[in-house]
Amino acid sequence: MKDMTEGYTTADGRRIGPVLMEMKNITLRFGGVKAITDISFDIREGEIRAIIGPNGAGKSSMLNVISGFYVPQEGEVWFKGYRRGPMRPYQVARLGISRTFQNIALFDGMSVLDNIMTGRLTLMKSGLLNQALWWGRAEREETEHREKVEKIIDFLEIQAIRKTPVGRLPYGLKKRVELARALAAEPKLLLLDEPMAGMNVEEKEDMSRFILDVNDEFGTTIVLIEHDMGVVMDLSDRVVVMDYGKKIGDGTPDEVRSNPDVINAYLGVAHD
Amino acid sequence: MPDQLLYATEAALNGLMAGVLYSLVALGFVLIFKASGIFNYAQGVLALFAALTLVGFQNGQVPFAHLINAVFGTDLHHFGWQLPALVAIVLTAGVMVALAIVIERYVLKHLVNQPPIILFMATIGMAYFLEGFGDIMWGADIKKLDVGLPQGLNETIDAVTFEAFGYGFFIDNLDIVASVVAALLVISLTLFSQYSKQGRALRAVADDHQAALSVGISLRFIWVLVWSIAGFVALVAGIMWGSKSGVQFSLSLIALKALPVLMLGGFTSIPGAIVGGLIIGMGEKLFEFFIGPMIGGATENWFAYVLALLFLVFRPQGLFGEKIIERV
Amino acid sequence: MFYREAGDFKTSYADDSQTFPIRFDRLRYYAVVAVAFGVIPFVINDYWANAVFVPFLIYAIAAIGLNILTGYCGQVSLGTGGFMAVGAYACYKLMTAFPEVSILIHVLLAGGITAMVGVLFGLPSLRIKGFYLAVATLAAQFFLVWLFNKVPWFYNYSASGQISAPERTILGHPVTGAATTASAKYLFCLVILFALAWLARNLTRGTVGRKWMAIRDMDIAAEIIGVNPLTTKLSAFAISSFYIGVAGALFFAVYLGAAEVGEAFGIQKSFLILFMIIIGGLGSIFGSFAGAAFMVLMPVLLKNILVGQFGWATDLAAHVELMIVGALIVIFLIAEPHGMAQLWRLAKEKLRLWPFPH
Amino acid sequence: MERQTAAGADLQSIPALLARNAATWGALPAYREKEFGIWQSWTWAETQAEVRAMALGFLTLGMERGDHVAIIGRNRPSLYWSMIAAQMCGAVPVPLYQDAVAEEMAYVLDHCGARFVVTGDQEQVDKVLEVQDRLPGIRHIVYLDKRGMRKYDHSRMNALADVAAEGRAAHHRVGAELDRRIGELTFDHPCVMLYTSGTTGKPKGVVLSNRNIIVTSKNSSEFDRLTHSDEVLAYLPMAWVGDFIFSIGQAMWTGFTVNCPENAATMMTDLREIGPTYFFAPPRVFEGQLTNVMIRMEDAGRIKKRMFDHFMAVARRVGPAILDGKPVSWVDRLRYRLGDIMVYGPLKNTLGYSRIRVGYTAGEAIGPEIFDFYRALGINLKQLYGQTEASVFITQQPDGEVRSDTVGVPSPGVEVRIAESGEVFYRSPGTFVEYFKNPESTASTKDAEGWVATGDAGFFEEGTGHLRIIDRAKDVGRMADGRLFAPKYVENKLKFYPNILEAVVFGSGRDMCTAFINIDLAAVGNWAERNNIAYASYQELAGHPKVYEMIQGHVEEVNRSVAADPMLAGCQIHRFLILHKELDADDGELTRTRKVRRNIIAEKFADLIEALYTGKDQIYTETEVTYEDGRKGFIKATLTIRDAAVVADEQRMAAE
Repeated sequence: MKDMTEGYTTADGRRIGPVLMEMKNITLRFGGVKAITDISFDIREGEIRAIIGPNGAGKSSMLNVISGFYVPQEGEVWFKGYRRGPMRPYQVARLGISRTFQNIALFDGMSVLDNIMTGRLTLMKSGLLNQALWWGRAEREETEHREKVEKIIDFLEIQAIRKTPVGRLPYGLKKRVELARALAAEPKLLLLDEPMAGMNVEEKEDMSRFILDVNDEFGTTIVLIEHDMGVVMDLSDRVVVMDYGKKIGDGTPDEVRSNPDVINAYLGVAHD
Repeated sequence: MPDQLLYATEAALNGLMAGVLYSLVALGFVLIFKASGIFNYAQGVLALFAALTLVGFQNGQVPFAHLINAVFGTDLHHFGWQLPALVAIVLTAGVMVALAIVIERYVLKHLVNQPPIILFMATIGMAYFLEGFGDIMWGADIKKLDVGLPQGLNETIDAVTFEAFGYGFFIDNLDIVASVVAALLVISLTLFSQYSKQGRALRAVADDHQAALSVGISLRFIWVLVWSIAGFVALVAGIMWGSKSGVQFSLSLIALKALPVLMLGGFTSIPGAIVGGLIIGMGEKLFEFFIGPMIGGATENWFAYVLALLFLVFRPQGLFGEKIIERV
Repeated sequence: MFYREAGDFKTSYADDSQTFPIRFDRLRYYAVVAVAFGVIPFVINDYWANAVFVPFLIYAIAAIGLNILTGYCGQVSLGTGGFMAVGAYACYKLMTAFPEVSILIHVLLAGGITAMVGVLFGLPSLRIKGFYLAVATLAAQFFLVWLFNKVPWFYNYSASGQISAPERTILGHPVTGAATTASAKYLFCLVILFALAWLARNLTRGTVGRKWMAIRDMDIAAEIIGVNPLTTKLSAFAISSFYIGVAGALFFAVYLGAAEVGEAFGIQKSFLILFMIIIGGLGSIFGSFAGAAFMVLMPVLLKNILVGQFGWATDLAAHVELMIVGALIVIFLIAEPHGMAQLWRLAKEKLRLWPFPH
Repeated sequence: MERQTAAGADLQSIPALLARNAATWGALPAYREKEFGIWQSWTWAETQAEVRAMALGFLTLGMERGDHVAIIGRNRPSLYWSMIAAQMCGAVPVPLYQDAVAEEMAYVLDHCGARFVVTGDQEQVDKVLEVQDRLPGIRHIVYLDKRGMRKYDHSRMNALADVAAEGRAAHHRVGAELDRRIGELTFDHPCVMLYTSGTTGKPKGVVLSNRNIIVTSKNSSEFDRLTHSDEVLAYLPMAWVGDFIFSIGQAMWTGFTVNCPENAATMMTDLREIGPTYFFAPPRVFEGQLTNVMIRMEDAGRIKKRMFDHFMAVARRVGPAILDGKPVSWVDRLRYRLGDIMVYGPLKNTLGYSRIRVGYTAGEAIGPEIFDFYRALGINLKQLYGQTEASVFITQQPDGEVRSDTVGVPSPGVEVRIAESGEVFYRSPGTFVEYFKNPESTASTKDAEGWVATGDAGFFEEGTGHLRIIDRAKDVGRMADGRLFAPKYVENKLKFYPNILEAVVFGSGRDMCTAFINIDLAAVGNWAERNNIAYASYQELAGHPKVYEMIQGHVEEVNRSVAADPMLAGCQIHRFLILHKELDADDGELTRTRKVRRNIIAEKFADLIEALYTGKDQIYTETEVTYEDGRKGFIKATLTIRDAAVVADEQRMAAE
């Protein structure tokens, strides 16, 4: 059991709790290629933590390590004060870590509602027989979870497309549905992989609002990867900057902005 | 006991030669798979169809005789001529090319970018269609196929081995011929795909459709090409198998034999197909020889599959297939 | 056009998520059930039972089973015939070993045994995907058929190597054996089908169903949101095999009466069932019914027309049938990969929007 | 029957009615709202419990008798309940338009001196906070939707749910007090205060008593035989008197179910799901839907389109007659039945009108073809005439006596008389008490005997006894020979023709009426193409003789229908011309809301008017126009003037 240093309070008066997750000297290789080299940082309860960096900096790989999809060759992942051993992704999900994907990964064969319902699979208990007979628990459970899901649908303002097959939805809405699915799991830690990639300005604004609302209403800890510097600086409490798989900066948006390494590594790129 | 060993060796040799044929059929699969990502279940039926057509041409059968007779109450059977084997073979090859074009135009073109499993099921559909079509065209009765390949016991080997071990290996000439032809075909195909212009185009397509298209390779041409080749391979296989055990439905089952070969060798690798074929050919014969008797024999039906299945569980991408890195 | 949905609103989630949310559909469904149970049994004769209804009912069960595995969970299997054989032989062994136990129990047990075998052959699905798996399932097909052929214990050492069903009764009415009446066969299969279809519907609409579909649509994403691929896929294999096993048991005990594994449960059977769900509609219970009906009725029709009317040779008709089936598969895969069920859905949408085009 | 007597004695307030309903129909649905994907429902018993809890909560917040409680938000059961809860406390609910900007809101809140504000969501709260510093009177803000409200300062703010919860907790403490206050309520206590959207000057607060609302609701409900099994969809602004009558008054009286849509976006689907049996919509809604239907049918296949057109023709011919129970040949009845299966039924279903038993439209004149379209489908769509001051109902159309050009007979309990000036006056139990804090306009609108001036001119049709509204009274003039001159009335009739965009009729103080016509470029252009008439410009098209013929046809038809009314026969159009330019707001000829500015046009085109009255049949003119870019320029044109056939009065007299 590692000690949990006390949290801090942000400018807009949000209480940031103690460390929720800590990455220690993570190194990830594909064959000979090093995707991540000896990176360490922590994520505190209730904060919005951004990971930024130029293309190919290893941001997504980092997210995949957090979500347990990749198992790093070196380094430790600590979650809620315990070291996380090698786990299958679905086990990680059950720890209360859910995510969205850079290129949308919804279940096209299902309706929006069903997609979001899948987000709650980890919370459903009723057994096979129970399901088959659609008796007692199964039916009750279905209703309870539907209620929860409907709250989220209401929260993300997607009532009108509730029953539409996700295949038919425009890009922006798909992203929103994916967020809804991730939220449905009532995660402790929410990972957003470029939530605003390929969105127009007002879609971005909506998404930003939702992200803040989520963090505000449910107190969810959020880690996001994003290219749009402006968005990142507005949203996040602390930022990790990566380049070529190494960490070159870590701190509040302002600190990062003034960090010389970051400036020539990233901001230079961002302006083209 | 030396005898046992000898029998085993004989079995192994026979298996090896059967294996070459497996490799041949498997090659047809690999080519098509590499070029179009289609897993062509109809390969076996192609062989059957080729063989039927060949026999039909040779004996101057009237195509669709049964159908015509049934509809018009006529009584057609033969034109009454016999074609020399070579001519018949050439004609048949032509038919196979035509078939390839038809398949491309009316099926494949409409199935681009479908998930592989759909394409796979489509080829099962095609297999059914072709089977019915072939039967209607040439009749379903078992036919004898003879293109003048030597058959029967090879005395030389028999004699030599008898000299050597005091036991004459029974090896069928046909098998020898078959394996030689197959080997030649395999080599020429490999060379073709390595060095010829079309061959390179073919591999380009296999690597990346978009890129291939962008450098001006006609996907449709490539598909017709590979299907023609597959047809030709099928024809050869058909001839071998046909001459061995007559032309009949069971011939189409050699496809089923080739499947485990592919799983073993990996769908995308030509050497894989060859090695896989040999392994399976030899393996099933030896298994039958050693284990068969204890469990009632006829293990060839499934041995190949179970072997491939077990193998896959430990190496999903097959012997020569490259490892898949999953991304999200 | 016939739909009148105004005022047909839902005040509870139970109503909203029921199988037939629209009143009109619900009524139609009740009507069908009423006819199936209340009318047909009294008018059915041997020809119709043996040529159409009984095979339809049994294939429908098998189709639902395969659809659960392939249509809902996305794992293509070509081993259906083999699994049906397991059901058949299990049922046969049970019937002969425990004559006093009710045939119904035997049929269900046969399903259970098949489920276990299914799980066994389902294990590789964790490592291998897509048609690799499809081909792998052929192993089950060939191995099982060979097994029942070669091991005399399975067919009680009978000289012919065949298995034949002794007479068994339910409530005094024979449902297997020579003395069975058409309506008894029909009802026995119908009751089982009805129950199993209902269970399948429940499974596919709830948690389990969503897990299956998640795996089908995007297995990686599914695992990352917390779906355990192992248990999910195996559950699909188990349940699917249970259905197929029951179908196999009925096919042998009620329909055939006597069977030889090679021709009754060969690879052709596997394809037949696969075609049923492709033509009927992957991932749809209704599709399973439609496909089964189609694949049962078409040959009967062709036979009646080609042989009956035109007096063609039977084998010629058979070849034509092969061509038609093959062509249909290709056409459906090209034009409507979701089969008749989807066509039905589209037609329904049109009717609901009537008179508007969209 | 017991209800009748009850009405007199103890049912003198909305809370009393609520209690009655909870007792009589306790288990039946009272309110429904589409939320979280299904129709959340509340029975009358539950409703009463909820309302009572809210009322108790309000008491704990210190709500006093006579306090004004502003209600701002979209139609939601809780907001309706909060109104009743306020009444229970002896306070007066004041529903506001939710789309009003902060400024307008500030005026109303200040004018009524609201002490409590009940809002729907964050957006409304923000508006109130924006102006709160100017409104010291506001004591407490209550909101319904908690979303995004956590960060606000809650010292004088509270969620409605929490208020109700406090109320439940405090029922021992304040329960007795609440019962006392409910007991005090009589027919003469104010029931609600509604602000009339001020077309002229600032909005006025119309005070309506329990008597006004309850008796009107009773009469109108009985007029249309509404029962507790009816369904309405509450989607019109809560601040509008109609919504208050339908969703509170009549709902409470008859005990029917009020359904609230999920939000504006899903309104149409929600309408379809519920399929109301009693429905009100302003003409523009019906008009919009009709166009929508026609557009969607354009994409239909040819056969289907033909089928549709055929059956719609049948419906137009016999539908209304069948609906009014007039005799129709059995062949036509058969045709209609068939059409009902093929078209009308499904169409009504997709629109959500299948179950409508009574439908009303009002507010402005509705185009006959629109009106008849819905009647033809078999929807019992009727017209009524009313205003806030009358608690809605002045006249309405009884079943079977429905026409597009009348507004029906006086509603039960309403007396109507036409003044010399032609202005319509009424007196009824629904007549409002007063304008809040505005005695002089009260006096100017309502005289000592309680007659209220509507400000509209109209007349009773002989024979049918139906009222027909001509125009705003102030716009109605006299002709030289003293006959009634009602330009709007005639203009509207003209404008019902799709080919005519605008029409301006002159004749005040003259011996005959003449008119300027503006053709509708879209419609006429379309017509021109179909009859392959080539044209290069609006001006050329407008001047085309064929177009003149067509328009003349319209004008003469209008004349005939106008002549049908002796009072208006004088308004027939003797001569007309088609203007060479479209009347345009940029040129000051129309208001921004596209109302014609008669006088400006009169002086601008003085030469044309002169020509109309001097019997010329050609006139050359130059007109200044403003182009999009603001430049000014002149267009020159020679306009034709046509004489239109008129029906001479004496002939009509003779004919009769």
